Amino acid sequence: QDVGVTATEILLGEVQPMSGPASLIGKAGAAGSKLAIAEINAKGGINGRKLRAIYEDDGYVPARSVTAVKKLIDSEKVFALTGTTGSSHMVAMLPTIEEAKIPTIVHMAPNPAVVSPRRPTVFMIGPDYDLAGFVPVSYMVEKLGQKSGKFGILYQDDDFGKALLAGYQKAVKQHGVTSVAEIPFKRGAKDFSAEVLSLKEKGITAVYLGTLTTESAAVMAEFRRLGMKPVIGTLWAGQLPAAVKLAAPSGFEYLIPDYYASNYDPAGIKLMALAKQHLNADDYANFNRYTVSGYVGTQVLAEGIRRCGPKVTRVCVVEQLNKLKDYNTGGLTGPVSFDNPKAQAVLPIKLFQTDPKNATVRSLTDFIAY
Amino acid sequence: MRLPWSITAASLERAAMLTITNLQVYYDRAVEALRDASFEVQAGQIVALLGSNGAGKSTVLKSISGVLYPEDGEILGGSIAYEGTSLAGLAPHEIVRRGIVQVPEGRRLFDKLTVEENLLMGGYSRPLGEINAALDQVFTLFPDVKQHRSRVSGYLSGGQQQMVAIGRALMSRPRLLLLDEPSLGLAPQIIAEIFGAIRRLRDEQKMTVLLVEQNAQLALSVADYGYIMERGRVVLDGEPSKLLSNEDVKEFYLGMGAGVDQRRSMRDVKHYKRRKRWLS
Amino acid sequence: MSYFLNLLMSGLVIGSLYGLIAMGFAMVYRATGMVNFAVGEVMMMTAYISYNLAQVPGLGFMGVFLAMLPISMLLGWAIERVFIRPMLGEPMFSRVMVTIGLAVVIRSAVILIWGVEPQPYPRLLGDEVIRLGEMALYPSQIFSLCIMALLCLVMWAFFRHSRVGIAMRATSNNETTALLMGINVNRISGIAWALSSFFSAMAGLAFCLMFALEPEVSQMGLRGFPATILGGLDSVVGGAFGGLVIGVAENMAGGYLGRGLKEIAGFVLIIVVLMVKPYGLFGQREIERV
Amino acid sequence: MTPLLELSGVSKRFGGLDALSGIDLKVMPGQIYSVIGPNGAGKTTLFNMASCLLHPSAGQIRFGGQDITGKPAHLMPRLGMARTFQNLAVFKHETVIDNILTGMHTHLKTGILGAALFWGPTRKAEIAAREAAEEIVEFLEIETIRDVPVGTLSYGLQKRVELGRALAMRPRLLLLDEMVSGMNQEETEDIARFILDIREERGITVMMIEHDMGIVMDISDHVAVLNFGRKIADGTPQEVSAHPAVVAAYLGVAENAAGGQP
Amino acid sequence: MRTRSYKTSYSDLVALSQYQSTWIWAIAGLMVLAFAPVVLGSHGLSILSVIFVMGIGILGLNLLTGVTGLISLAHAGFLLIGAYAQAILTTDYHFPVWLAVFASGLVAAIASLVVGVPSLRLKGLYLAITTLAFTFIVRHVVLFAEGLTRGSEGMAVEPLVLMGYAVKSDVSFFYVALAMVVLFVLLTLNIMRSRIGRAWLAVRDHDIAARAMGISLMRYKLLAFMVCAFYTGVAGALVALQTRYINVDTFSILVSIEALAMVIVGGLGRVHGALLGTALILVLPELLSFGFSLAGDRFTTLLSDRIYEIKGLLYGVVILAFLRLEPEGLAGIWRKVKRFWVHWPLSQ
Ligand SMILES: Nc1ncnc2c1ncn2[C@@H]1O[C@H](COP(=O)(O)OP(=O)(O)OP(=O)(O)O)[C@@H](O)[C@H]1O
Ligand SMILES: Nc1ncnc2c1ncn2[C@@H]1O[C@H](COP(=O)(O)OP(=O)(O)OP(=O)(O)O)[C@@H](O)[C@H]1O
Ligand SMILES: CC(C)C[C@H](N)C(=O)O
Ligand SMILES: [Mg+2]
Ligand SMILES: [Mg+2]
Repeated sequence: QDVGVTATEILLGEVQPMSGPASLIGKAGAAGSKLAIAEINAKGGINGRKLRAIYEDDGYVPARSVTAVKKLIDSEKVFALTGTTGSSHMVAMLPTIEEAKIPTIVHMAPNPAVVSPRRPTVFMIGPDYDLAGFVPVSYMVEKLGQKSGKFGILYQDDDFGKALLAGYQKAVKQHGVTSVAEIPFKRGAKDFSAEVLSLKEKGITAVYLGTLTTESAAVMAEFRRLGMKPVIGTLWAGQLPAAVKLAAPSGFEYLIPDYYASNYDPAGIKLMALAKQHLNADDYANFNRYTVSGYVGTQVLAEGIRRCGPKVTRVCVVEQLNKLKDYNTGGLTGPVSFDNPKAQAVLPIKLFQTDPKNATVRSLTDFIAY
Repeated sequence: MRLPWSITAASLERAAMLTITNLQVYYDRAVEALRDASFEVQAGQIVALLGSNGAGKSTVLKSISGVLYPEDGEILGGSIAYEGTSLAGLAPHEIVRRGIVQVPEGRRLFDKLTVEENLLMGGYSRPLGEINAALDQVFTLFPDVKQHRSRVSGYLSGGQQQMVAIGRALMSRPRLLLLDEPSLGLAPQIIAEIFGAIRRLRDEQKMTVLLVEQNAQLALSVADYGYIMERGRVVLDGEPSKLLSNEDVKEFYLGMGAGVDQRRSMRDVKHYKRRKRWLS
Repeated sequence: MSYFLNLLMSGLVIGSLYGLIAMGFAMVYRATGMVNFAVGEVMMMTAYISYNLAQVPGLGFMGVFLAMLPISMLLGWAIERVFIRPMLGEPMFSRVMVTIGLAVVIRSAVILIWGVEPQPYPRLLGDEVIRLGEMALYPSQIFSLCIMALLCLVMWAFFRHSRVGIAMRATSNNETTALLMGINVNRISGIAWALSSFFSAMAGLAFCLMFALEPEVSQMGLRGFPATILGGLDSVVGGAFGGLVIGVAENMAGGYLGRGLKEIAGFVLIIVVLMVKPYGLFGQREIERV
Repeated sequence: MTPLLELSGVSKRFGGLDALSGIDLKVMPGQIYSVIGPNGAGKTTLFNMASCLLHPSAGQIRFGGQDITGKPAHLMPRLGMARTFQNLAVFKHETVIDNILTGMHTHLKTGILGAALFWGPTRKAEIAAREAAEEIVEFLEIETIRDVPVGTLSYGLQKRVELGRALAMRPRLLLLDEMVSGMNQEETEDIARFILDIREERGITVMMIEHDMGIVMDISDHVAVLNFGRKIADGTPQEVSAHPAVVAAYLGVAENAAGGQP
Repeated sequence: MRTRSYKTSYSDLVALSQYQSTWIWAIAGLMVLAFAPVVLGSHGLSILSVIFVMGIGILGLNLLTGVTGLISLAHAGFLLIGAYAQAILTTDYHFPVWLAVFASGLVAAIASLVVGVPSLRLKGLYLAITTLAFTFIVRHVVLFAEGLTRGSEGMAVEPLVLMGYAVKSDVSFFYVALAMVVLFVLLTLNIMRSRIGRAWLAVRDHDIAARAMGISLMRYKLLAFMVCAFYTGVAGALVALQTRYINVDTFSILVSIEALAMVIVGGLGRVHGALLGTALILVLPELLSFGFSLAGDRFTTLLSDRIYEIKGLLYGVVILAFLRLEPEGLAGIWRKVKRFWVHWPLSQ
């Protein structure tokens, strides 16, 4: 048997921002993983072995992610890693992961740098970030009559924001529309009055917001204050219940692309019911799309382990995952396949739109591959 | 007047305003600054506390005012009784409210504040209505201070600062005034004025003064009673006339050659030192 | 022109928030000579408390506002009493460190109690956009401007006409002498903390009304620090002014220069000002005498 | 003989206040030169000019024949000038011996690399410095407090340490600002003896500000009197103490002048 | 009862340590540390390595803030510069990795002049804010100068190669970190017993008197900044070598504040204090985790996701309690323990 595997148990590990403001995401992710494990264990585990996971906190600081992952690998002796934190944090952990040759699923913050160059034991679920920029802009042009609209983007001044920008630019170019404003902002900014004013000055009619929860709400409040009514698209984090609730008073119906179902989707609602059954109240309260993410990530890893049969080794799991094709997540995502050179499951994307009146989200399209 | 009795006998006879008994003070739990220092101050008197550098005079005053703790000092034994009640455990501002104010050694002005603000702070414990009268009193005592009232006190000369420091303490009209080396850095003329003022405070306002001074001659010339401290304890006490006639006092505190009642020139100071009798 | 005016206006709005925070910093500094690194956290805590109050039906804005006055002052006073006072007479660095420790504690405690998820804060003042010529403002933004202006006036009068104001400066100037003069140093520091906490509470309230209730409120604390420095550490009213200046500078940089310069515009401004006036715009210089 | 220190027409204004106006004076090598005057007369300011901590608004200062007007203060020790301060300026948290060693700063030449390695010449120089410091400790009779942090010493002892630190600078001219304030007769006498010894044994010229007429009259060779920023008299102790302007402005009653105690 | 050993020559008086026994203890301590890899797992070792690496930076900060009295929040900025210098020099300019470590220190030292110069005019917190501004501006520049730094993408860092052997494992890095920290401790102790250390202390205690001693404030303040930045730059380079990936997020402003906390908790101006402070602040979270893990799974599930906040809370509480009990920091405790020991059996 391999490290972290005993006759009765398989030990998994996950590094997440469990403290501080980013813990909104980290805790939800961990809850998803807990849910998957609880569900599997309730059904008797994998080939007789129960799963157990250890969640390490990195406080959303890359250097701490490295310490945390070392702790999981070297001290806790986990068998595989199911979850990961933000993009740069993941990149920071990669050398350690690569050296330890430990099977790792990346299901949050799908950063292209994770799979190029390919690390043999690392598998990523999710399309590249730039699709989050590409899809809503395309939809605006094609379906929302913005063919001759003036486009603008506000993006966070880091690699995550830059990826979104790249997707946005690709869409703008592909559809031959004009982009009049590309405005970066620093992470943690609260006040967007200057940025929004210059968007107004440029006369935008459609805007892409590369912003997270509270920032999106702040930007939309500014739109309302200045009497602007642009068409708005954002990324998947925009369908966090908190984001939707915060933005609702401004009354915008904004577009959200996502490769995971959410609290508002039939598949998501089903998962929530399951969560209610298996998770404690705190974890249940944290439920959002990152819970789905954590759930899917862990299920996929579990599938790899399951396919190895009773003799579980890292080599075998990696081999099985490499062969994974069209794994069905029950509507939570499109089919998951790692059988490509990058070992990245480029998932199809579904578009959602918010309903500010009820502070909920409805789906516009089905999962569509781009 | 007082008889040169021993302290205990004296305190039996008449309750003193301030009685210090066997005071023992440590700094940092390591440096013994006072060991069994005992003395008392009678109401309405000027009591001089003399002693060489490091004898513990300032420590005595800090103990009375309750400000040892910022320097990690601690009273480990003995007691300080003021008008029959113990001062132990009282916060410094409560002590001030009872009428004890100190002019600390080395002026310690609020150097960022103006002269006038410094004086106002001196009168912090008094009702606002009385402040103007008190200010006027200080200005009559030190006309120089009035002239500089709106200057930032940190930029005054050393002597000017000393005047402000004394004036500031007087602002609260204390009943017991603790002066730590008031003549420090003052020109002879001003010193004479200040000592005149101290005398007047006693005579006219019945203020009690505990005066720590290096200038023994001067201190004893205004004092009603004197104590001499060495290495943390009182080694000699008595009325000025008694102290002034003591051979050691003459030699070490007044600078008179042995047996002669004339001040010797400092050019003639010996390179070897004579031991003080009270230590042997 | 309207672009400029709008930039200016929203600069003033965010600046008033910085200003309120800066006043909280300056208050404690003025009275005790220490920096309170927990200003942002006090702001966070009071914001969350006010959120619970705001949920009480019928209390309304005035109710919350009036309730926050004693609550925040009491909180500040309690912090002083429990954490700061025992450190009296200890080295300044250790005292400042206490506020850093306090910040960690409050931050964790608030998240522990209220959770991390950002919450929409009830729009107590309504949500109608108010138009002033070419400019438009939310009521909450007007509140932020007004409360800062009001507190500024009150503080100005306080320092000018009350002996406690001078006593605060005296205490931070020389604590031992303040003790010797009969100044109740503990009370002074208690008052300062209570007032500082009140300023922070107002900043927190303004923040929540404008944005949302979220744990990151606490990070605003550090952003108010430059304003304090710009105004001069020991000047409460200066801090308010510094806040406005930085708010406007940031917005102008964001509006005219772009490229993420908004974030550092305030800092660049501070460096420039400090090179000319090393003690900020209204700060008192250290006395350097021999 | 050229004067060691020469001020010509030195004035200093602080805002609207004339702290010094048109001061001329000459300190000859080997002299003990006292400056007296009422509080606020400008004596300390005069020292601050001489040691270049402040620069005059007008006038010129020459030290050892060289014009030092406007030079940075930290060059003075190298030229051979050392001073003490009226309001204790010791390094409170350092020990007595470290204070004295700091005084030797300019006589050591160690750079940062030498210091970090502490090898060869650095080590030798440090040992020599320590030896010299011990000698000063012995001279000032402060052996017992050698390793005590200066901040915990009594006022008088701190002043003595400050004197030691100034001596460590191996100056040609020593400026003492109110050295004996806060000292009793015995300690004043000790300081007087030190000053005389400093001059005799080390050949250092001493310039001092004092309010204690005893020490001024007894040991100085020359006395200058300032009042309101102007020099009102200048001469031997006897001449000065008989000068009517001095008596009026400073000493008060005439007989005090000789007696020392007012 | 231990007595001060009798000095027979002046060279004894300038020795690194006043007591022979200090050497014995120090060597014994090093021996114990040298065998740490036998006992500790890789996680424990990497924690120790982080302590050593950060400790080097804190030694430098201590020279600047504790010894020279200049409050600096530029620590994160210096670390960032050191780390990026290491990455850039080795990847783009092919410096030998070990040389790049020291070169990174130098780069940081030169960069420090930018904050050093304002320090000549500013005091206390006014200086603190400009150093804070420095950190922000450095972060901005790193993000902006994409050509050099790859912007927000971050950089991968080549491992250290010593005599043909790549220092990749935690054990080998541990020894490198240990050797470096010992080296820097010795350098620091030497600087502190030379005229430069004394000059810095003088600048802190009384800058006017320092000038009168012939100490040029400009020179020594700048020197303090440069030395601090050198130490911190080296520490930054080592951080880069340890994590082997860097980006700006690792060096947020909180790192600067935490660094100050380490210096203060350690006891300002003390060499051993700086190291103890670093160790305490870094080990505390580990200890708390360990404590919780001892309490068992059931307990942790009971607390569920609140455990992380509870940890944060306890962390703060420990620091507060510590300051309350020992405001002079760990160095104060050290001193008291030593005094007790020295005076034993006479100590009360
Ligand atoms: N803060 C302190 N920490 C440690 N020791 C101290 C402290 N203050 C004073 N001492 C010590 O206590 C003793 C008494 O000092 P104190 O200041 O009371 O003397 P003093 O009689 O006022 O001397 P002086 O005439 O020089 O002012 C001295 O030995 C001194 O070294
Ligand atoms: N840096 C300064 N800024 C403003 N005014 C100053 C400054 N230094 C001195 N003064 C003023 O200049 C005058 C002369 O001061 P100085 O300190 O030279 O007097 P002094 O003769 O030494 O007096 P003392 O004997 O009282 O120490 C005083 O009125 C003082 O207030
Ligand atoms: C989890 C995500 C919201 C994190 C963010 N997208 C990042 O890459 O840093
Ligand atoms: Mg004294
Ligand atoms: Mg003077």
